[in-house]
Amino acid sequence: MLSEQTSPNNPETNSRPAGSAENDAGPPTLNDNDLLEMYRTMVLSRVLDQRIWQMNRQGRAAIVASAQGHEAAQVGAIRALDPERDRFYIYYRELTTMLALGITPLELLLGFLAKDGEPLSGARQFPLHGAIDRQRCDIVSFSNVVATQLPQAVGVALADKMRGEKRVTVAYFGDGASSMGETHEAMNFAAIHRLPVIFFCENNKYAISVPLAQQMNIESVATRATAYGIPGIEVNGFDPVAVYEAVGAAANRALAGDGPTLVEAVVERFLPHTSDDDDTRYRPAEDLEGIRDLDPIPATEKLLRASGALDDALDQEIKSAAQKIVNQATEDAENAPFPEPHDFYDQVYAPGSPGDQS
Amino acid sequence: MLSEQTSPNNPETNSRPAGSAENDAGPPTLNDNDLLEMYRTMVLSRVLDQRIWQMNRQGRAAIVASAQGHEAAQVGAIRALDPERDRFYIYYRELTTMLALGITPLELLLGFLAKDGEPLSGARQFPLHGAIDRQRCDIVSFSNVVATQLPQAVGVALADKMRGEKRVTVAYFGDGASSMGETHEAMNFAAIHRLPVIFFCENNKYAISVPLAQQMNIESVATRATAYGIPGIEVNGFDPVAVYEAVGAAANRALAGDGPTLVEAVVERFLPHTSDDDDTRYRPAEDLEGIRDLDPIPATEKLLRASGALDDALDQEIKSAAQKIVNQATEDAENAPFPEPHDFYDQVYAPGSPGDQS
Amino acid sequence: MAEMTVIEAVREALREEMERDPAVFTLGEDIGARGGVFLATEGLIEQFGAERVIDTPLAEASIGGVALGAAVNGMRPVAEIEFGDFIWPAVNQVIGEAARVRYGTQGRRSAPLVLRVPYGGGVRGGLFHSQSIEVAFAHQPGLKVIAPSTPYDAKGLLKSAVRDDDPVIFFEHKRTYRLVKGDVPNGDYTIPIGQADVKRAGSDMTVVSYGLVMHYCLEAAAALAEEGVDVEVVDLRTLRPLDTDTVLESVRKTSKAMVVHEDTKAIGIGGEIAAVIADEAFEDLDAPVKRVAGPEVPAMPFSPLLEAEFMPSAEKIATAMRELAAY
Amino acid sequence: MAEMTVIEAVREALREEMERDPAVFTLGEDIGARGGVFLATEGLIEQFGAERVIDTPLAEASIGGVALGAAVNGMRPVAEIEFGDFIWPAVNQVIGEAARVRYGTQGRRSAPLVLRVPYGGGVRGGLFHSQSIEVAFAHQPGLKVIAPSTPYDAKGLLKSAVRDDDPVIFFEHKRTYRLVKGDVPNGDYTIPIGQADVKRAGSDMTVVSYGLVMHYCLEAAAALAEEGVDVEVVDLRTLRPLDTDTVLESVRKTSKAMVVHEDTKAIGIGGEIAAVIADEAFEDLDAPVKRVAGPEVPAMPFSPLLEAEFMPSAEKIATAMRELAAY
Ligand SMILES: Cc1ncc(C[n+]2csc(CCOP(=O)(O)OP(=O)(O)O)c2C)c(N)n1
Ligand SMILES: Cc1ncc(C[n+]2csc(CCOP(=O)(O)OP(=O)(O)O)c2C)c(N)n1
Ligand SMILES: [Mg+2]
Ligand SMILES: [Mg+2]
Repeated sequence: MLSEQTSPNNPETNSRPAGSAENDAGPPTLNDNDLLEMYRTMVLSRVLDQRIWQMNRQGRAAIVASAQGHEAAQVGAIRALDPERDRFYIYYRELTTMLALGITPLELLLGFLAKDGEPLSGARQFPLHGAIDRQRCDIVSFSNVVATQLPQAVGVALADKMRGEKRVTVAYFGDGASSMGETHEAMNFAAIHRLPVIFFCENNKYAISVPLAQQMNIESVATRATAYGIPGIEVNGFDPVAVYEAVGAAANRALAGDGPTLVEAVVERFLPHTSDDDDTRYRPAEDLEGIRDLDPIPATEKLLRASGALDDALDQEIKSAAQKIVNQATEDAENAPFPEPHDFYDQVYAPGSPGDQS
Repeated sequence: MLSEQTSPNNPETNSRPAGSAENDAGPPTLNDNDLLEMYRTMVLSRVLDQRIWQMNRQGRAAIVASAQGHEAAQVGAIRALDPERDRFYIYYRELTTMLALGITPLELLLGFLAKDGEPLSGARQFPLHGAIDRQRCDIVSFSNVVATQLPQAVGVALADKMRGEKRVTVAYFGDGASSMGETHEAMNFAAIHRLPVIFFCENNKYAISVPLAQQMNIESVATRATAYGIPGIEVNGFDPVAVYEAVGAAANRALAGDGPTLVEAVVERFLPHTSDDDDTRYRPAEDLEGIRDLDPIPATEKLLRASGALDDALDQEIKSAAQKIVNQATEDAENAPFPEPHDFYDQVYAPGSPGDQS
Repeated sequence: MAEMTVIEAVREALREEMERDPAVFTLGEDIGARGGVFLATEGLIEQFGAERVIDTPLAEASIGGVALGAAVNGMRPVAEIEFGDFIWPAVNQVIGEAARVRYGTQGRRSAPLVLRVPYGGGVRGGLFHSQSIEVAFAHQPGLKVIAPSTPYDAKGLLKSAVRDDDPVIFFEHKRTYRLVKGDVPNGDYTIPIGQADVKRAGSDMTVVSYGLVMHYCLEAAAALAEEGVDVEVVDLRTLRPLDTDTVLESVRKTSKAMVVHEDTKAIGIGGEIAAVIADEAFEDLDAPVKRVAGPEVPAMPFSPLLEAEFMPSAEKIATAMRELAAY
Repeated sequence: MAEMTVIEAVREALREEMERDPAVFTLGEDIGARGGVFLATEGLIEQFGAERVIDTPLAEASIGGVALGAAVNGMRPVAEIEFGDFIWPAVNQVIGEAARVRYGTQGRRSAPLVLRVPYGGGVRGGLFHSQSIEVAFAHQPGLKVIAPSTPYDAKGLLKSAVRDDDPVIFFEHKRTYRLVKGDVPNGDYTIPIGQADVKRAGSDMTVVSYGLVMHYCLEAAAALAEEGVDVEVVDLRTLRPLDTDTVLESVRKTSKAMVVHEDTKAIGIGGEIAAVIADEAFEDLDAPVKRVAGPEVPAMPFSPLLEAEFMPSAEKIATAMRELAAY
């Protein structure tokens, strides 16, 4: 545990207000190799993220929502889950999640450049939107509309439960999404039916420009769990191991038939909301001061070095491998063509079905 | 206090989870005369309600949602408020509220019979829907759509706050409405801006046929207050004085600028959801057994008799006065004509404004 | 064959589909023990249990969203929206999301859900229990929209809807539920989505309609027949995709056309049909395409004389037919 | 007079109305310090304070509902929906409630709110930042719906919207925000709601349009002029109530008509205009009324060639004009 990092939110709310999960078994303890692998993914994510941001600034990528600051939370969560078993209803800030689930930097870059062969929507949608082939991994992000994935994830879990399949569905969302009515309805429904859902909130304390205090009159999104009689766990999202443990416990609960859990990973958004945003308009400089000092990537590096799992050579290898992968992916993505409109009318309706114009 | 009545819900939830209101001054203590007046209104409401139900059964009234079982909660709440100062965003089960606010049985009957002169919508809408002339009393119920009144009431209170007017807006709703996303959004918004709103939930434990356990995974709607950092008070809705006190404290908070309160009055629905409903399909006979023994109207009568404020003669006077008023109102309402469509195109738009076809 | 009402036909279709395919289930408010406020699901919870007949909280956005999620994950949910007037909280999931699932994933996912929506007036429902709300859905590519008028069509089309691989909005006119009776085959049959039906053949004019008022068109056509005017009545049955072929074929024969619907007139189904006719049958038309529709007020009022003022009646339709015949 | 963009015109109208009337305030996501994601409200919080420029939580249903409540209680809220694509959670309060407040209370209450809605594509917004969503609103009696295309119209119509006593949906095409410039008078002026505007006079055909593609119609008309075809371009400006008088007057003069919009074709604004023309100008028409509109796919895709495939361009419009001219 990166215990020297403390959550910026009120630690009191790190309780489990109702339907306590305290008796649930946690996930297996992570060893140094596990953490090393998580570190590798975080580094790759950061390098790729920086590249995409840079390409946007050069006019080569249309729009980017950066995951910088969210990497530890995302990699920690996936570590506690099973990519083949579980289902991932993500939102747009899940670059690290995607990498951790095996989507390649090239595939992701095809999305950011809106190129042919983009694996989620064929570049019909924004980067990271659409769905990955189900046989490969059940990653879904149907739309840019905030919070719609929450009731959908609940329906997905309902279907699994009806068929007796033991799987966890994770609904990813931000603090901003917690204000939407659909979030309330989703949590309420899942709680009533004890569905195997993890509501995974990445609280970076901003909905674009709107700070937490103007979004809610409480300190922690996890508090909301009380309203549904489910466990709510606030965890430091800069600590990948703490997130792993919280999500692991929630997954165990879900698989045991004990219903949903609300996990809130408190993180920071290191960059503006998206590349279209200018956060100097609204974000006080103090707000970011010191926050980058808590950056989970160097912190994890330090921890691994302290335990002897990482030395200069290995760290160098990890970082230059990431650079190399991203460089190659950039080149390949830039060389890829834009999709031609030859299948423009495909998949409006099922092939051959009434209304199909393909 | 009718302290021999206990709330059927978990008394533990009768706490004030967050932003405690315990320091707020309560309203002035009620004397026997006050209670007598409340009793009078409850009796009138019951007689009128029974009459309308009967007329529906005879095919003379189109549809009725009965307030029977809700009278004590409704009369208790209005007692703590100021009909001239405050604003009432009601829902369809507020017959007693309407009477307590001075709307006459004849006016209400014109609504149930869809007759000309109906004071809320000119019988364009269901009974109890529309709005009372503002100069008379700010009672509003724009639609039959459950929970829409909650964000509206919040906007109403926002306007009062912006203009510096000291008024309370009460948003009435049922347990069923608590599941709607708009309820979440309304409470969240009001809490952030500390608006002078009372969220008054009449929890009769059914949304038409759906019992509480299938609506939520918690025992008490008041628990939800925690999610907004506002006080949540559960109160026995068969006890008009307890409701008066809870609403009075909430009104004081609102007027003092301390923001919204969620008050949950636990009541019973003595009759089917509406006259269109058949509750034998879903409501176990046990469910209603014994509940009528707790009927707040005879209980209040007993209390008033015990204190000497009521004797046989006065009780007789109150009950026959109610009968007489309702009989006369029935006759007048039945004799009233249906509205002719001569103003059918009026008030689609403001008179003279683009689109006005009147 | 058995004579039944529209509501019975809906119930039978639902029951048979649930018997046929274990992936079919239904969810909505009061559909369990209550059997639905119109009794469309009466008896289903007894037969299939509370796992497949789910009473939801009062929360339409989650009804839409949960149905969508379950559909994407291999089930065939049939969600009931209690009244069409209350569908708005669900449209974010239906018009916003479900309609774009297949297109937006390039076919990697689909959303085979059915939304059953009782709609329409003439039931003393007032402003909030009478609305025609089909336009917002029928306008949206990616959705299929059905609005049957008879028990036969209701059963056959609901079965097609359940088996369809795309999201289908299935509008059931409340007034037809018990009013309209007709012969319905026992057991399984389907009616293809996207095909209009000539409910009355005629040679003098084409009247295109759907839902409750289609029956009023037939009544009016009968009256006109006695006056020597032979009216063809086309029942659209599906509002998306529209079967303009059947409509145009009829108009090319009759050379005169009228569209009738209960919903308000402007920017609606009638405008589309009229525009298609006026464009593609331009050379065949002997008269302008007329429309009879609900008036431009926000919804149907409650009081009986006001309600009657709103509703296109057989008389109002017959009057318009006479005018068109005389053009 | 000053040359300004559409976004500047919107901002100026809003600022002047807030200066004029203390009851006017604005609410929405990121409209405070951020100045709105399109900067429509830039500088307003500095001038009017956080009480009158309210950053809301991310919750459109409450934006609609709170605005409605404040409007009913004497204020003049101008709510911003961040993108039209995200308006669906608010329609229960807007289409369901606000549109019926006046009618349903027999005028005892009114709802003078404005919903400002950036909409439309051509901005590389993909399926969920490009939608045209005007039909569901324009279909609803009780609402007024505006869709200006120029800075001059935007300022004058937004002022009229703020002063109007009924709920107004004010659609601002995102692509016009910075693309379209024009002269705008300094200070106060209004443009009446419900009046179309002839943006180019011509004698050979009438082209009816609105929003971004109205400019493409003007471009195409300029091209056609060089080919000897004189096109009249009518900018609807208001989508409810529709100014059919201006449209019909033009068509009676030109005898040929076409409707152009970016939104998908079926059951939309174009159908209504075409139906009205085909009905009321039946005897004057020399050719069928044609429509150029977005294709029947769920929304505008993201990748550039796909986006271009969706969008009606000046070239596509010119081609259609040539065909109509040759009819
Ligand atoms: C329903 C809806 N409203 C508004 C938006 C515009 N929008 C996109 S992201 C965003 C902020 C989301 O904040 P949060 O949920 O905290 O996620 P974060 O971006 O901070 O990770 C907003 C307002 C949207 N996409 N959907
Ligand atoms: C949004 C919406 N969905 C469904 C309905 C149909 N409906 C009317 S009342 C009701 C139950 C309301 O229950 P509750 O809020 O507990 O109030 P009660 O009738 O018990 O007093 C339902 C489902 C509606 N009016 N609005
Ligand atoms: Mg955030
Ligand atoms: Mg109830």
